[in-house]
Amino acid sequence: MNVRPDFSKHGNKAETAPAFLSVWDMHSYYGESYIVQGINFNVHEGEILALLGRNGAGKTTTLRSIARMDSPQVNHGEIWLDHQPLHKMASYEAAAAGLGLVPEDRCIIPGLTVEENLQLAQIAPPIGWSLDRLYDLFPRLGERRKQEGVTLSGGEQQMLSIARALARDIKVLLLDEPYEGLAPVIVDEIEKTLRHVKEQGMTTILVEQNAVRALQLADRAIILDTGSIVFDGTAAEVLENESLRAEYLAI
Amino acid sequence: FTNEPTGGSVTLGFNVPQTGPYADEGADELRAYELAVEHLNGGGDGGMMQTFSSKALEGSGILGKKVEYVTGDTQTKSDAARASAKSMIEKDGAIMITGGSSSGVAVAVQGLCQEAGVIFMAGLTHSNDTTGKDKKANGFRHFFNAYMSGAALAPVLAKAYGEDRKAYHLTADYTWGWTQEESIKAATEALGWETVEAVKTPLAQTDFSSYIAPVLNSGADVLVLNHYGGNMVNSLTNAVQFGLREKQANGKNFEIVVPLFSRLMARGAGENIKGILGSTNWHWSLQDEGTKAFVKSFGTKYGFPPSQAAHTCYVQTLLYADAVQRAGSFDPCAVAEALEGYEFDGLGNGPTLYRAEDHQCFKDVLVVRGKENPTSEFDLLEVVEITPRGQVEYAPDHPMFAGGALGSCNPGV
Amino acid sequence: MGILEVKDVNKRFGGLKALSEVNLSVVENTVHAIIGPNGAGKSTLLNCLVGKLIPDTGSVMFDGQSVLGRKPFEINQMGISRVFQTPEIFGDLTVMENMMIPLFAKRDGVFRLHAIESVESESELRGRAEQMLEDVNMLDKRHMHSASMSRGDKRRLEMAMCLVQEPRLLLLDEPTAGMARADTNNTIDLLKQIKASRDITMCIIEHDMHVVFSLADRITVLAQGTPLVEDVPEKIKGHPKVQEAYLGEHA
Amino acid sequence: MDAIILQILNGLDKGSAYALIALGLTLIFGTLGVVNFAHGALFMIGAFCAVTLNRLLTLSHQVVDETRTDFLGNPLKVDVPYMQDIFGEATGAAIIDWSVPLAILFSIPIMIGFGVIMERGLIKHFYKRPHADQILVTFGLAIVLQEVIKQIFGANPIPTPAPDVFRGSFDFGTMLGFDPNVIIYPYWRLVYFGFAAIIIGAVFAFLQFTTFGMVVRAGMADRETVGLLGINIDRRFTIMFGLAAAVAGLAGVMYAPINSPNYHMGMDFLVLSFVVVVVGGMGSLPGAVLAGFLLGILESFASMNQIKSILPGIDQIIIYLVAIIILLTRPRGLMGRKGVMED
Amino acid sequence: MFGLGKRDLTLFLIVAVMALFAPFILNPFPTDSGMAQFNAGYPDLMQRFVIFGILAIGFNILFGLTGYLSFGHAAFLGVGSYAAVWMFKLLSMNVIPAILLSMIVSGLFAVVIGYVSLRRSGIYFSILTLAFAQMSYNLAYSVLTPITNGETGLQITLDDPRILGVSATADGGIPVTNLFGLEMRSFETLNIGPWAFQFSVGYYVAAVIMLISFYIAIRIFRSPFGMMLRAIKSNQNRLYYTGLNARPYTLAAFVISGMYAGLAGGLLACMDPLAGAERMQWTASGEVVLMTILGGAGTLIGPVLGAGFIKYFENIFSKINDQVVHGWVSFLPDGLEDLVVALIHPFVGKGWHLTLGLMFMLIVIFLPGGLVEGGQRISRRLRRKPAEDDAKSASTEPAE
Ligand SMILES: Nc1ncnc2c1ncn2[C@@H]1O[C@H](COP(=O)(O)OP(=O)(O)OP(=O)(O)O)[C@@H](O)[C@H]1O
Ligand SMILES: Nc1ncnc2c1ncn2[C@@H]1O[C@H](COP(=O)(O)OP(=O)(O)OP(=O)(O)O)[C@@H](O)[C@H]1O
Ligand SMILES: CC(C)C[C@H](N)C(=O)O
Ligand SMILES: [Mg+2]
Ligand SMILES: [Mg+2]
Repeated sequence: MNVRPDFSKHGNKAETAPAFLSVWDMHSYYGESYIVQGINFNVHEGEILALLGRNGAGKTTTLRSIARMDSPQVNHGEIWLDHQPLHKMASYEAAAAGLGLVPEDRCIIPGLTVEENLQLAQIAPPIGWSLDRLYDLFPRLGERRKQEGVTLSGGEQQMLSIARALARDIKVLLLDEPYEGLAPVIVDEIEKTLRHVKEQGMTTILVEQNAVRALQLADRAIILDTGSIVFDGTAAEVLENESLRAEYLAI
Repeated sequence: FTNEPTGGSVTLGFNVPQTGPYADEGADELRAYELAVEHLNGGGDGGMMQTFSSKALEGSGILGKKVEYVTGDTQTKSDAARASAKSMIEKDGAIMITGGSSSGVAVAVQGLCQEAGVIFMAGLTHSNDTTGKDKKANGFRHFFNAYMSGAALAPVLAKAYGEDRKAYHLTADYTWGWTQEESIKAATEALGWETVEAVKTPLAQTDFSSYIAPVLNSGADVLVLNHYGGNMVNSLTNAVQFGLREKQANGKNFEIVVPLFSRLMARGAGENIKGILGSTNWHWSLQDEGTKAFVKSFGTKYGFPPSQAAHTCYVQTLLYADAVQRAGSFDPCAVAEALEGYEFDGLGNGPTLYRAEDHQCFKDVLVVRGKENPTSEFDLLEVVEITPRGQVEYAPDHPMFAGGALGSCNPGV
Repeated sequence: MGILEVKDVNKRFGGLKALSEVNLSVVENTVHAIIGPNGAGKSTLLNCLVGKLIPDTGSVMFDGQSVLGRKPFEINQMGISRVFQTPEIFGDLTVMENMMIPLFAKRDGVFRLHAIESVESESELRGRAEQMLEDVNMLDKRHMHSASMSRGDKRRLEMAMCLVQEPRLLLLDEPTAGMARADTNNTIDLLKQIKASRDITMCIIEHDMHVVFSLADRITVLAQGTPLVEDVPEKIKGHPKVQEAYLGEHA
Repeated sequence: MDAIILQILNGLDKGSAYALIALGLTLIFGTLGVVNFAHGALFMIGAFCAVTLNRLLTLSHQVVDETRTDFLGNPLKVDVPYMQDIFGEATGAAIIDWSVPLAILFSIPIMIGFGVIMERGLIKHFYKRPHADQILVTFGLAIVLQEVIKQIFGANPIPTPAPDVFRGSFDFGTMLGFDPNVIIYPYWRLVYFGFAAIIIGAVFAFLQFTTFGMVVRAGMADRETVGLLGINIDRRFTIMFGLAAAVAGLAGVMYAPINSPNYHMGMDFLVLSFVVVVVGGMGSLPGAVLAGFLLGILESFASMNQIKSILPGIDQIIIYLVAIIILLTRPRGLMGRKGVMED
Repeated sequence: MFGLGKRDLTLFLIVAVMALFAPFILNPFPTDSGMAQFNAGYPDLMQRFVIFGILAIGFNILFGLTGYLSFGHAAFLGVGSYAAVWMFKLLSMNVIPAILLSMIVSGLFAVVIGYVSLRRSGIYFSILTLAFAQMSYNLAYSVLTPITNGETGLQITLDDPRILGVSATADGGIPVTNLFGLEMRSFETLNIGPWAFQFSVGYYVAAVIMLISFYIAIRIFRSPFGMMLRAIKSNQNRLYYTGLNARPYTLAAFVISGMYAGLAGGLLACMDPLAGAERMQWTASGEVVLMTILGGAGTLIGPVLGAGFIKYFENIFSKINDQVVHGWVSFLPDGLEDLVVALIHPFVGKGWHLTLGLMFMLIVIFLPGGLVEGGQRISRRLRRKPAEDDAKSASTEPAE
C-alpha cells in the first residue's frame, strides 16, 4: 500500500478527520491555457463536498483532472485517494481505484442500448449495484432498457449517467451538475438517493449551479473562481456569508 | 539539334519501370544498359560488340565521347514515363531515350521524343501499333511484334495440335491485348482454326476464375491467353487449377497457348508453364556466337542469364551507338538515316533488317515451350523452332499496321 | 388564432407513444412555457416544430402555413429559431463567426455564393453581432474558439445566435440549464427586454421554475405525451395534478 | 443454367476472399475507426508468410553435378533441401509440398505479433487524429512494407502451389445431374471457401458471444467514458488489431496458391476491400461478409460473355456501379451502424 | 491591397516572388557538381510543381474547408486533360480554348458526380467519389478507347483536323501548343558561371495561372462562403437549423475544386499534349489527398508545398542510380564507398517509393499539421529566442 504524504497544513481549514481524497497543489492545462491554478483540498470519508463557482470557473476541469482524463493535462500536483496515488494513474486505473465520475455532458455511449450502457460499467471490477437495483431506483430506465441510450430524453440520460456510476463499486462519486435538466420531482428523488449512498459511506463531490440545493445537501463547500479556491468551509458558512453568496453565487 | 553533346561525354536516357508490376523487367533492362555502356566505353569483355557485324564501334565511347547515362522510372504509366523522359531531355541533356516495357509507354514516349527531337530506341513493346499506326520517324523498335508472334506460332500450333481446333481467347482489355488477339486470330484462322469466343478481361483483374470457368463448356479445345505479366501468371495459374490441361474436349486434349512468353514471367507461373507453347524475341540458350558472348558477359557480371528484355535493350543501345558512329554525327536525322534499311548480324537473332518504312526490325522469331524438366531456375523455356524471318515479314501497309505515318525526322532545336 | 397552432399531433417511437393528441396554440407575442416530467415529450414536440421529426398524424401551422414536410432550413427561414437542449454551435469557429452565420442566413436566404467578398467587409452585420454579444455579456470572448468554452458559455452563445436572427418564434429547450445563477438572471432579463422591444413569440421548455414563472405568460404541462393542463402561471403553481406529477414538494 | 450455377460457385469463392479481407478490415476500420490503408499490406504479408515458409523449408545446400552444366558452361550446382536430408527424400518432399497449410500455423503468431507491434508502435497514437492523418501514416506504412517485400522477393509473382492432393478439380455437375466437365471446381478453392467460413464463424462467435465486441464498439464511440468505467480500452484495441491482422494474414496465406503472391497484391485488393466494407456498412461484420459475397457473385455474373456482349466493359465497373447504387439507396450501406464515420 | 488582409497579402507576395524566381531557387547547385542531381529547376518539373499546386489548392477548398474527403479527384484532372487534348486535336494548338474547355467539362462532370455523391457524408461520400473515379478510369482504359486512346493516352497526331490551325507544320512536324504563338515548350537558358538557369514559357504561363488560382483560393477562404464551408465541417446540424442548406454550398465547393482539378489537367496537357488514363486511377486521387495532408490540410500554402514535396521525390529521387551515388562518395576508400552505396541504394532510384513512404510516416508522426506546421515550429523557435520571457508569461496566464 502506498503511503499518503501529509498535506494537512495545506488542506482545508475545518480539518476534523484524516482526509480520504486529497488534492494537493494541482495545476491543469488545456494545451496552452492554464485553467486550474494550484488548488488544495481534502474530502473526508462519507462527506459530501459541494464545488461551486461561475461558468468557466474550472469546476469541470477540476473533476476531470481528478478522474485522470486525457484532457486537461495535470502538469503539477498530487491526488491521493485512500492512500492510492491517483496522479500516477490512467483514467481506467483511477476508476479501478474507486473513482466514479458522472460527466457534465452525460456521455451516453452511442450505439449501445440503455442496458448495454449499464453492462459496460460492470465489465471491469469492482462491481457495484445490480441492474435490478438500479432499475428500481430509476424505473424509467427499466422501461427503456432496450432503447438506444442516446435517444433518451435529456433527463433520462442524466439518470442513466448516474446509474452507470453507481453500477460500479466506487469510493468517491464525482457529480458534475447532476440536476441539470431534471424535473423537480426527480431532483428530489436523486437528492434522496445521494443521502442514501452517503449513509452507506460514499464520499461525494458535487458540482452544481443550483447552489442552494447543493448546500442543503453538502457538509462542506468550496468555491472556485478562475481556477483558484476562493472559499473553503462548511456549507452553513456559505449560506450565512451574504457577500460571498452575492459575489460568487448570485444567490 | 536538341542536346547536341559539346563536352567530352554524351548522355543517354534509360527510362525503365522501376516500380510497379514490371519492375523486375525494368531492373533487368537497366542491368543490360549498364553493361552496354561499359562495353561501349571499352570496359568488360566487349560482349556482343565482338560479334556484331558492324565494326564501327571501337570501345572508346561514341564518336570518342565517353558514354554517360541517366535513369528514370516509367512506373509503366504513360504519364509518368513521359515526365521522366522529359526531365532527361530537359535537365540532363539526354540525346537518346530508350527503355520501357509496355506498348502504351513506348508509344507515348516515342511521341514525346519525336516532338522533342531526340531518338527513341524502344525497349520491350510488342504491340503492332508501335511501328504501325503510331510509328514515328524518331522511333525505332528492335523487339518483335504481335503479328510476328502470330505468324511464327500458328504453323507450330497447327503441327502440334492439328488444324481442326476451336480456340477461345482471353484478352487483356487494352491496346496491346487487342492487337495480339487480332494477330493470333488472323494467323490461326488462316490455318483452319475456328475462334469460338474472344473475351476481354479487365487489366486490373487478379482472379480469372469467372473467365476461365465458362471455357470448358464453350466447345473450345484450345485456350489462348493474350495476357502478359501478372495477368498472364494469374490466368494461367487459374486455368491449370481448373484442370483445363487434363481435360478432353471434342475428343482431343485440351491445350493452352500463351502467345507472348517471357522467362521472368514464366517463373511466376511455376509448374503451370510446362509444355505450353508461345513465342519469344530471344532466349539465352540460343547457340549463336552473339548470344553466347552476351550471356557470358552478362552472366559473369550479374550471376544469372539475361532476359529477352535485357537482350533487346542491350542491342538497341549498341545499334544506336553504331549508327551514330557510322553517321559521324549525333544529329537524330543522321542517326535515323543510318539505321533505316540497315542490315546487320551477330546480335543474337541472326541476320536482321531495320526496315526503313516503319523502323521495325525483321529477324527470326523463336517459338518456345515451357520446359518439362528444367535443370535450373533459369532453364524454363526450350526453343521449339526458330521461325525464319521470311515467314514473319509483312508489307508496311498491312491492314494491321495501317494508319498513321512515320512523318519526317525531327532534329529539334 | 395563435401564431403557432399544433393540432392533434401524434408521434410514436416503436411501441412508445411519445406524443399523443397534442394540441397547442401559442398566441403571438407571448411567452409560452412547456413543462413536464422528464421524457414527457417536450423536446419531441419541439422536434416536430422545426422539422427534425415528422409527426405521424396531425398538423403544425405557423402563421397560417403548415411547417410539416418542410426542411429545417426552410422552417428557419419562415422565422423559427431553436436553442437545443445540448448546445449546438460551430465548435471549430470563433464566437464571432458563430454569430455571423445566422446573420448571413437571415439576410441571404438558404444559399448564396458569396465566394469573393470578404467577411471582414460586412461591417453592418458585424456591428449587429457585436451588439448581441454585448447583450449576452460575451463580447470579450468574441475571438475565442467556441469549442473551448465552458458549457454555460456555449449555451449563451447558442441563444445569442438564435436571437440575432430576430426570429418571430423562438424555441428554447432548457436555455438556462447549467447556467450560473447570475447568468440565469441575466438571461431572464434579456429575454424580457427582447420581448418588450420587438415582436417575438417564445416557446420555452425549462425545469427551473424560477425562470418559468418569471417569463411565462401561459404554461402547458405535458405528461406522458399529452397536455395535462394549460393555464396562466399562477393557476399552474397550485394545481394538484401538476404538483404531483412534476413539481413535487418544491413548488 | 449450368453457366449460372458455375458463376454462382465462382462468385462464392471470389466472395469468400473478399469477405475474408473485408472482415479483417472491418475490425480495424469499421470497429476501431482507423482508416487503415496498410490492410492490403497485411494481406500481402500473410501471403509472403507462405512464401517465406516455403523458402525456409526448401533451404538447400548445393551439390555439384559434374554431368550437367549451367548456363555459363560451368558444372551445375544442384540444390538439395535440408528437409530431405533430415526427413528423408519422401517425407521431406511431402513437408515441402504441404508448406502452404503449414504456413497457416506459422503465420498466426507472426501476424498477431505484427499487428500488435503496429498498433502499439504506430496506430495507437492516431486514434484521436483526423482520418486524413491515419490515411497518410498507414499509406506510408503500406508503401514501406511493400517496398521492403519487393527488395527481398523481387517484383515478379512467386509461385506457391497448394499440396498436390488439392490439385485438380471437383466435378459438381455430375452430382447435380449435368454432364461431366460442365460444372467443375478446383479443390483448393473449395478449401478456401470452407476455411473462410470457419474463420468468419470464429470471429463472429468471439465478438458475438463475448462482451469484447461491445466494449470495443463503445470504446470507439467514446474512449474517455469507457476509461471512466474502469476499462483499459487500449489493451482491447491492441487485441482487436492483432486479431484483424491475423485474419488478414490468414486470408493472404490461403490465397497464395490461387494467385502467386507479388508485392503489389495488397494494393490491388486495398481499394476493393474498402469498397466492400463500406457497402456492407460501417461497423457491421455481417454487412462486410454479405457485401463480400454479393460483390463477388455480381462480379462473376458480369464477366459472363452473354452479359458483356450487351454491356461492354460492365465487368470493369460492376463493383463500383453496385457500390454506388447501394450507397444511394441505403444510406449506411447494407447493414451499417448509425453514426460510425459519417462525418 | 487586392482585397487581402495583411498576412494574406504577405503570403501571396511571398508565393508570387518564389514563383517568379523559381528557376533560380530550384537550381542551387552548379550544373557540373555532384549535387546537380538535386536541382529541380528544369521546365518540366517546375511546371509540375505549379500545376499540381493548383490541383492541391483546389482539393483543399473542398477538403480543408468542408472536411469532405473526395477520393476521386483525379477523375477531374483526367477529364480536364482529355478535354484539352481534344481541343488541340479539333480546334487549334492555342492553350486558351483548351484550358477553358477543360474547366467547363470538368465542372460539368463535377456537377453530376457531386450532385450524386454529396447525398452522403463521411466515408460513404469518399467511397462514392472513389467509385465514380475508378469507373471513369477503367472505362477510359478500355471501352472508351476511341475517345481516350486507352493505355497509350490521347495524343495529337499529324492527321488531326485542327480547324483553326494546321494539321502539320511546314516541315512535317506536329504543331506545338502555344499562347498566341508563344510556344509552351520554348525556353531561354541563362548561364551564370557554372550555373544554367532555364526560363520556360510554359512554366511562366502555368505559374501565372497558379497565382491567380491561389489568389482566388485566398479570397474564398476569407469569404462568407468559406466560412459557411467551415461551418459545415464543424456542425451541419446547427447549419440546418440556422436556415442554411448545406447541400448547395458543398456542391459549389465540389464543383469549384473539380474545376481547379480540370484546370490542372488542362494545363498538364498544354505543357505536354498527352492525356493518360492513369491520371484518373485511385492512386492518383490518393496522391492529391496525400499532398494536401502532407502540406497541411486547411492551410492556404500547405497543399502547394505538399504537391512540390511529392513531385520532387517522384522526379528527383527516382533518378538517383548507383552510378550517381558512387559519384557522391567517390572520395571515400573503396570498401567504405561500396558500403555507403549499398546503404543508400535501397532508398534511391527504384527504391524512391520506400523513401517516400518513410517520409510520409515521419512527417505525419512528428508534424501533425504537415509541412506548414513544421515551418511554423521553426519560425516560432527562431522568434522565441529574443522573446522568451514574453512567451513564458503568456503561457501562465489563464485562458479567459
Ligand atoms: N477543451 C478545452 N480546451 C480549452 N479550454 C477549455 C476546454 N474546456 C474548457 N476550457 C476552458 O476552461 C475554463 C474552465 O472550464 P470548465 O468547463 O472547467 O468550467 P466550469 O466551471 O465547469 O463551467 P460551467 O459551469 O459552465 O460548466 C473555461 O474558461 C473554458 O473556456
Ligand atoms: N429516437 C427515439 N427513439 C425512441 N424513443 C425516443 C426517441 N426520441 C425520444 N424518445 C423517447 O420519447 C420520450 C420523450 O422524449 P423527449 O426528449 O421529448 O422528452 P422531454 O420531455 O424533452 O424530456 P426531458 O425533460 O428529460 O428532456 C422519451 O421517453 C424518450 O426516451
Ligand atoms: C511488355 C510487353 C512485351 C507486353 C506489354 N504489355 C505491351 O504492351 O507490349
Ligand atoms: Mg462544467
Ligand atoms: Mg428534452
